[in-house]
Amino acid sequence: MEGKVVFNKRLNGKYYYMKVENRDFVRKCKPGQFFMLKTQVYDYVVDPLLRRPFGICDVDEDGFTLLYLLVGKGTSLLANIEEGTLIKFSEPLGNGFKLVADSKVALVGGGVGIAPLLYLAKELKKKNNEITLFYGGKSKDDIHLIDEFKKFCDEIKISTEDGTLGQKGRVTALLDKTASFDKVYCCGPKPMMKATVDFALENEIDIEVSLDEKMACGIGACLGCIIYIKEKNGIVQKRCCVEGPVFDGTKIAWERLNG
Amino acid sequence: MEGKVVFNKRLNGKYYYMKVENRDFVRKCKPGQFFMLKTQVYDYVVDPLLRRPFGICDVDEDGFTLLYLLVGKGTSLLANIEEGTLIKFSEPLGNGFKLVADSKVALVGGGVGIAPLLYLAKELKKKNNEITLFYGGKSKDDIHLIDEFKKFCDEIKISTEDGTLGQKGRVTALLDKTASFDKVYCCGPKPMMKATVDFALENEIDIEVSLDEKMACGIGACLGCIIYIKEKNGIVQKRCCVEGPVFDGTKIAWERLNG
Amino acid sequence: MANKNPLEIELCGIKFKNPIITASGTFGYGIEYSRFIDISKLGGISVKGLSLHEVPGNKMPRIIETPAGMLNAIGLQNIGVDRFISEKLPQLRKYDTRIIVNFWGKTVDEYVEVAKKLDVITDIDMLEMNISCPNIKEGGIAFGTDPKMTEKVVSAVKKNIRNKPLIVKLSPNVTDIKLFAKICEDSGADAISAINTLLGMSIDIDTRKPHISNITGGLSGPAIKPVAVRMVYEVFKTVKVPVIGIGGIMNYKDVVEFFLAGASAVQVGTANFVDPEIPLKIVDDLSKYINKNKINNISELTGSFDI
Amino acid sequence: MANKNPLEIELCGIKFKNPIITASGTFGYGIEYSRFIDISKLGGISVKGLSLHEVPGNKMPRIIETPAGMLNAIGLQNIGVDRFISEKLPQLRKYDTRIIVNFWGKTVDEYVEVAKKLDVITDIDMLEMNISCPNIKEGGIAFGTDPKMTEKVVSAVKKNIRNKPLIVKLSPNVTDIKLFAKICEDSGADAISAINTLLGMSIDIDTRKPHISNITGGLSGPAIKPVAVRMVYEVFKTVKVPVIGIGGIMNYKDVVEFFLAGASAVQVGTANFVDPEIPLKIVDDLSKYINKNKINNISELTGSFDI
Ligand SMILES: Cc1cc2nc3c(=O)[nH]c(=O)nc-3n(C[C@H](O)[C@H](O)[C@H](O)COP(=O)(O)OP(=O)(O)OC[C@H]3O[C@@H](n4cnc5c(N)ncnc54)[C@H](O)[C@@H]3O)c2cc1C
Ligand SMILES: Cc1cc2nc3c(=O)[nH]c(=O)nc-3n(C[C@H](O)[C@H](O)[C@H](O)COP(=O)(O)OP(=O)(O)OC[C@H]3O[C@@H](n4cnc5c(N)ncnc54)[C@H](O)[C@@H]3O)c2cc1C
Ligand SMILES: Cc1cc2nc3c(=O)[nH]c(=O)nc-3n(C[C@H](O)[C@H](O)[C@H](O)COP(=O)(O)O)c2cc1C
Ligand SMILES: Cc1cc2nc3c(=O)[nH]c(=O)nc-3n(C[C@H](O)[C@H](O)[C@H](O)COP(=O)(O)O)c2cc1C
Ligand code: FES
Ligand code: FES
Repeated sequence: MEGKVVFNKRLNGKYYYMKVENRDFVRKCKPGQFFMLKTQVYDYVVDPLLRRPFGICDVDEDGFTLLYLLVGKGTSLLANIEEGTLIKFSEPLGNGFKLVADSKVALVGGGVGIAPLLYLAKELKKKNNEITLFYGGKSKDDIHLIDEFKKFCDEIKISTEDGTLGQKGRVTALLDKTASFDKVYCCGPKPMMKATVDFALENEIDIEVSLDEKMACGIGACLGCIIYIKEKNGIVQKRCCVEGPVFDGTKIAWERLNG
Repeated sequence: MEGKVVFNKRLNGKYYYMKVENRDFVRKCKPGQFFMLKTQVYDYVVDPLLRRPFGICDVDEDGFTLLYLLVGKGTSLLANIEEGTLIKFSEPLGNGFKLVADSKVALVGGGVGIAPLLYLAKELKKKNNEITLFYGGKSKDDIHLIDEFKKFCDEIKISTEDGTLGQKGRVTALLDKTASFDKVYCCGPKPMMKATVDFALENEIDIEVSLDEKMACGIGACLGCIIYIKEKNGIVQKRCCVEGPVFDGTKIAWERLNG
Repeated sequence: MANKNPLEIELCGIKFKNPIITASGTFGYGIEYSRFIDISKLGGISVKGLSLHEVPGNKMPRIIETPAGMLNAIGLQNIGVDRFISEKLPQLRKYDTRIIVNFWGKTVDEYVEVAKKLDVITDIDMLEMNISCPNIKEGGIAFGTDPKMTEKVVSAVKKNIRNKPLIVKLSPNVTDIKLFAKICEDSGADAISAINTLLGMSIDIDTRKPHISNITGGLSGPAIKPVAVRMVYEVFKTVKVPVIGIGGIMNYKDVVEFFLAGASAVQVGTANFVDPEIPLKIVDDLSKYINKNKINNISELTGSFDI
Repeated sequence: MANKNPLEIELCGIKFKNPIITASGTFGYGIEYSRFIDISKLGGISVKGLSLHEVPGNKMPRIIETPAGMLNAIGLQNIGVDRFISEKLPQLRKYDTRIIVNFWGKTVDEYVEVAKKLDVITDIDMLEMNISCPNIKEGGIAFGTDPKMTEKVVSAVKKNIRNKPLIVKLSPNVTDIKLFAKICEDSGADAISAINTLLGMSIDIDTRKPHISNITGGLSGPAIKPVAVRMVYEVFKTVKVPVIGIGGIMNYKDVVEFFLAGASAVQVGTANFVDPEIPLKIVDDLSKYINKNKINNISELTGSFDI
């Protein structure tokens, strides 16, 4: 698949927001899915070589967006792509979030992990859910797209570790004060997700988390993105890119995960 | 050195003309010199790895130009560089043409080999020379910058192999009709240069040619661009990038040259 | 002949509609890609290296990108030969493409046992023996870097199979690949594939740890192409059996290059991760190249480079 | 100490202002770059490999770019040890940087003869023995890929020099670089540099000829970095003498990576062709990195990666 870059905005020092046009893509995608993006625009240039995985942040009828953080080679190139440029990517990949209806749900996001939760919020709202967003970051510079989330969330609670926006502290601390959710959806740093899963277990709430592992193929062939899941017979391997990136948080063997 | 791209125009299917801004560069350069250009704009991308050699086509007080042909990876990237982009290059390199004064000179160029002859024409005109340009190509699509040359040349003779512009045939055929030059300057495909040298030898005319060899360093260190030159003791090696690219055409051991 | 497919090749008596095979470990068991491309258009598929029993593979992380390449230390994870035959092969068999099964073992006996199980399956076309994976923590598989062990394991497998031609896949991590190629041929290999990955390492300067938990991993991708081309040439000059070229192939020009060096077919590996459509684009572009250059059959290119 | 230069290192009793040395063959005789950078800021320069007599090198073409790398078959062209000492060294000596002279020979006797000539020159700081160039048409230099020949040539040179420490530079084109490193140390090498180029090949599909006249050439640049890092680690784990890391270094992060793998210094090669300012940028960035991470001296990084 390919599509034109509609916009590629720098939100602040390290965060960018890009929209890509492709109607076929949006017809196929579901919240929580990701795609593999070729950050090297020219096929004849082989460095960086591999495509990069990104969560689908939002969609409309014309295209989709991604919220990304500047990390290394690929995202550095991505940040330099100008609007109008034709870029290549895979179709929507992986296993998305399972949507509930008529429920009270919590979305818990940390840093750039907020990315897939916007499209999720949009779809959950369509199913008459009451949505509370818990959004954490190191500082106010890590908090984005609040205006977009306001369109779908009944309540937004923000925390930053340095206290520059919202409540000072970790987002997981905000969770302790409310325990009446029907389901929690989570995406962010592993420690934050683990803490959120612990909260969910304690309160017997369903929880799905979106994981990230380094990916080469993104489609289930290379076996480079393995996740360890607890099943009745013991711990089994799953591919983050096919059986994930969304998993039942309570089934993840957190101690076996990387980083 | 670095400079902003002032323009990067496609002249036709495979020819491009680019201007780069850098006053320091123009203070240093001489006709016939070349420079090494980093076609990969981002330092963190290592493919293509090496810089590319290009002749200085023209200069004004603000910057210099290059005329280039689309060949492979590097020139493909170059063709995609937009105006305003900051690019990196070396300072002027190599041994340029030796200028005469108050003379009748012939400039013989073939294809993209015409590139260094424009700046040469400009400088020769300043020294009160009468200049005739012999410009050859496969077809009219290989003929460029004629309006620029008209500013400095007293006469322009064009030939194309397919007869689509000027006289049908090889540019060297045009030479047979005139033999009263004081000096010939030449740049183009090796067979054309060899034929021009033969013409000069036959008519006992001084001749300088500008050669090209694949280059890695461009500054005399790698020994990858060797040219064979006849000296009184026999054939010696010279570096195209330091002792060249301009050589006395009659001293070149043509049979030892590549391609 | 006018209507003969100019891309059709024959390897060890087996016809392939074209010489483009996907490389083991980069194309799963084949079916993972069926959602993205028409795998019937491939000449063949070399499936993920199978062992006697299921292998869970190495700890994470297992991959990292490198300049124009990647390192992997998957650890030969696979579902085992029995599950492959019962679960994957029936699905893969639906497609019109040659099936090559890549396999390995920890001992000579294991190699033989896996080979024998595969040898009787009619849906499999060829066997490819991986004697060169550097990823096993137990010191690595020594077979592919020890001449005596190579002779032993190839002879043993060859003696115990009857139906399938045997390709032996060579490691590049040796002083002289020609020696290993000759040993393989003399031990009965029907074809040679070269090369497997180069052994490499990458350290994260922020964590001060290796990027992959196995410490070292196999380097693949365009970065290794010049080494692979050189080794294909050396093997081609050494053996009479056909050589299958592998290493860094990204486009049709790379394929032509490998053929000129001596290859009779090629395998496309890491490129499948870059874009699943690459092998099919290669088939299309190769067709155009063959037509444009008025070549009757691509096999005419094998070893035809001009010294 | 507060005012001690945190980039200063000591190799074989010789102090270097920083660990950045330019690699042999990529920096000429050193003076070619003086027009572009202040070569006194370099830790050291390893000059083009010298032989007893002048060598004209291989036929053209000698170089071709590859994915993230390049192949070269210069053929060890050089002006010979005598002309180097009389014509180049006086100019090079003007700069405040360590001078390492890389050398080679066709026979053990030639190696010894060159070494002896260099050993008495006070302006030279160290000798680096190239036993691994694959570019000579006469079948290549076998020394670096044959254990017995390696032992012989290193022992012979070491016995015949008195004043200069001897670095032996290893080829990566071997099954086990650890074996060669151990042999070198046991034969008296004072340090090991690793790696020289990988042997590769590239064919032009339009001319159907190799891109370089020698057919094969040495592969260098970022493409080979993972192989180089792995080999530095293996050598570091094997010998007690210091290891100088070479292969694909482009920036300060690469240098830190090599140090973590076990290097005590590094050589920057192909990068000099990409931008002559790279070595000096590395020195600057390394300084910042050392300060930022509160490291007293860069040598603390040697082999400190966390398994
Ligand atoms: C399912 C999934 C969804 C993701 N969604 C987003 C998103 O919406 N926004 C966003 O900013 N990031 C997202 N990431 C992380 C993103 O893929 C990495 O930040 C990005 O690949 C870094 O590339 P780079 O070239 O800049 O970094 P480099 O360090 O140059 O990358 C080197 C290699 O490591 C891989 N890599 C590096 N960091 C990561 C990482 N954190 N996760 C996975 N692979 C990595 C790269 O893909 C590449 O192959 C997601 C990751 C996954 C697996
Ligand atoms: C002194 C000199 C002056 C030149 N002036 C001009 C000019 O004004 N305009 C112009 O169009 N071209 C000029 N060239 C040729 C130009 O350098 C090549 O066309 C260009 O490097 C091709 O790069 P590429 O990446 O597109 O090709 P690729 O084929 O991808 O290049 C691969 C490698 O081969 C080298 N290479 C390929 N073709 C040539 C060639 N013909 N000469 C030298 N190296 C080559 C490249 O530099 C690169 O390192 C000049 C060459 C020299 C030596
Ligand atoms: C993730 C991965 C897994 C691999 N698994 C196997 C394997 O199971 N058996 C095998 O013989 N080679 C395996 N290989 C090696 C490839 O088949 C191939 O030889 C190598 O990657 C070089 O080709 P390339 O540069 O086109 O990728 C694997 C390579 C990669 C990248
Ligand atoms: C053009 C060229 C010439 C070289 N000449 C020599 C040499 O004379 N002696 C030597 O030991 N190594 C020589 N080398 C190898 C380099 O010193 C270095 O080991 C190799 O290029 C890997 O480092 P790099 O990737 O940083 O270039 C040469 C390399 C190149 C590219
Ligand atoms: S990224 Fe390859 S299997 Fe998941
Ligand atoms: S290009 Fe390196 S010496 Fe001329």
